[in-house]
Amino acid sequence: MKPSKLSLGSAFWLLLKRDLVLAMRRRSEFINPILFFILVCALFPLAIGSDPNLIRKIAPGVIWVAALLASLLTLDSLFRGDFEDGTLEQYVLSAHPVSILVIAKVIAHWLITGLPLILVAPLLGVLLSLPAGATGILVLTLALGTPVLSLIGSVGVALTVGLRRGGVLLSLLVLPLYVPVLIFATDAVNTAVTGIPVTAQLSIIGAMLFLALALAPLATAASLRVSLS
Amino acid sequence: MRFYHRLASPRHFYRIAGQWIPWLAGIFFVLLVWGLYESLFVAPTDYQQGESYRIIFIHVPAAWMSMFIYFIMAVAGAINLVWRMKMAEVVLVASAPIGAAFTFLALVTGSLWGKPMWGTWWVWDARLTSELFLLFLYLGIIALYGAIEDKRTAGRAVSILALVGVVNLPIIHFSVEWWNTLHQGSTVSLMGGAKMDPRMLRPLLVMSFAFKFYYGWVLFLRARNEVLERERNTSWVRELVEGKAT
Amino acid sequence: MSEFLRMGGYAFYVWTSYGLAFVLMTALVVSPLIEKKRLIEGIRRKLRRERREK
Amino acid sequence: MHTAISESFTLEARGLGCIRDDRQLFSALDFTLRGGEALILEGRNGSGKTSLLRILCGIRLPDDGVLRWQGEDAHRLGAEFHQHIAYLGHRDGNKLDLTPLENLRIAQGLGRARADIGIEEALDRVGLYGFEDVPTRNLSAGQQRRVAIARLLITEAELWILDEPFTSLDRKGIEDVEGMFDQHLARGGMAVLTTHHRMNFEQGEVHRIDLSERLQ
Repeated sequence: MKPSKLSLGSAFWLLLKRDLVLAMRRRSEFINPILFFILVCALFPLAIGSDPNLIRKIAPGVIWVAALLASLLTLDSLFRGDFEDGTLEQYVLSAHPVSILVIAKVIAHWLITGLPLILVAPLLGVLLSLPAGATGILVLTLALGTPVLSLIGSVGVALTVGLRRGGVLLSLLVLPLYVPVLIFATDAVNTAVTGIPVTAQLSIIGAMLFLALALAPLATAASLRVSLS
Repeated sequence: MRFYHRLASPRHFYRIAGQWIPWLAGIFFVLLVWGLYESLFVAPTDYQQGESYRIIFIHVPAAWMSMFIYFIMAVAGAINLVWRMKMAEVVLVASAPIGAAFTFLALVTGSLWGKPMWGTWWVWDARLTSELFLLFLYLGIIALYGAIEDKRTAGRAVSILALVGVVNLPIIHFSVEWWNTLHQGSTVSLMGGAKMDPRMLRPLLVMSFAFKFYYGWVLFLRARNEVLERERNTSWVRELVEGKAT
Repeated sequence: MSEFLRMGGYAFYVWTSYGLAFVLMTALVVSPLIEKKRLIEGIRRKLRRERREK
Repeated sequence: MHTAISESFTLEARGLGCIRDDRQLFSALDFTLRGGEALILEGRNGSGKTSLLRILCGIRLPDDGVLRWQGEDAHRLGAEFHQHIAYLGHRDGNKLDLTPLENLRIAQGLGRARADIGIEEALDRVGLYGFEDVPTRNLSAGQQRRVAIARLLITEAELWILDEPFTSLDRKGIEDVEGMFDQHLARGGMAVLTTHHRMNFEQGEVHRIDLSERLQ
């Protein structure tokens, strides 16, 4: 009997749309990380003093670390809700390969949490006196980098979703894996401040994105099965 | 396939490990004495760093071991996930603390060795920084294993984390190397460019072999405990415990 | 002998490194030995409890 | 009235064993389930019923023994095997912010949609007529459970694996579910379930396994 209607594409799209609809119905869930992102960036001038030259020097690093922490903060929402109401079991037991469905979940998570960071970044560029050219590159590094953060983070979340107090453990697992993205992204923005072309750094981040896109979902799918068992 | 399967049985692993332990310990001590003798007495004084360079006979083998053990753990993780062999999981879990200890040792001795040259305890040197993040990867594995109650699930979770870690390790190392050349130009790398004087190279190799046998010895000690812990309810453990005089 | 111990003025650094190595590696060996005693004791106690229950 | 399941399917358990918190829940468990048969797992709390169910649907790895679907190791098959299963656990598996209609549309997309039963009809059959677009959060526990049960009707799953399907259902709800069982078995479907409710099946062969007897 030919499976009546088994299309991976529609399942992928359904899951993606479901998470976007859910995010719309719980506004606060994706506004808080943005406020957190801005708040953390605003703290540094208070801590280091208002000298624009000094601030300009540390701006790329500060913005990127804040983006890292904001992304970490939102990772929990990737599977926690689904675990608690039992929907996680349903799509791990679906007729479709879990790693593909995980990609849908991660894209939805990125659209909800990563994209707003990118849209807000120019504001922070102004706040931390970044020159215009560098802000453009900053946005580009965030555009390429935040999906990698979501992809790598999804592996950590999948490993700790079953634990009651997995939060701190999640950051211990995931932050070391964020180091390569942080290094090349901040370096790209710093170099852009001096006007030197940064295609090398951006292409490396791009390479990381494709590597993460290829490998992370497999690890996440395996981790979900382990956490659920 | 027969032997491979027999090794997978906890009881058999426990007996074989027991037989190997005295040999591994014996060879370790021989190599250690020889290595220490060579490092402290035979190796000449370094024209630049004087005697303080002798720290490399601990620092470098420890750094090599930290990478070597993580690699072993990743391989054990892969075996555990693909063939679901319980003993691979035991090897991984037993190795984690040893690897973390070697990484910590490499970090501290690296900083002790660098202090006379750089004047500060910590410098963001490429190798030390990679070693630092390797320590975080180890601690991540130990923390994750501790956080999950059910041992079998915990074992499979850390197997995945070890594999994810081993893929990221070279990337982190490459990124840190690149990052290092950006910010400090080229500080004199710890090892110095000149070709190693053979009288310096030999103790390094002897010590690194000694550390490998040490790893084998302690791994089997810890693995046997892990097997006892997991097979607590089986009949062969009961007989073993009743049989033991102490 | 004292010249050897001075390590050309770097005594503190060299001996701390070797000392730390010694301490760490002994601890790593001793802890599983103690652990094993505790484990076997625990199993033996469990066996005694079960025998009493039968 | 319903299209029968044409292919014959077999689920074989050989020497299944499960250890949790280093207590042997059960071991050397064997059974074979074919189309039109149901297996009811009994046993007091903590005897491993839920763990066994999670092994049978492929979420949890058995500590020893093997589970075979159509002769192949079920855990190796993955999604191949899961497309033939409908799993109902303790948790309903509904998103409370979505309506029953939206929840079921997703469930249908995740499985193999059944041509002969639409979502509205499934909701009607479980007595949720008129509640299609009320946010699931506002439904009673029993109604939420019925949304989960409606999921069984809209996907082409030959094997139903149900963990206490009758919890928080009223008498009418229980009768509806029993009716659904009979149709499912009559169509050649299979079911494994745990329940403390005295089931009366008209159709199909019923096997029972009591896990507490097997407890070491």
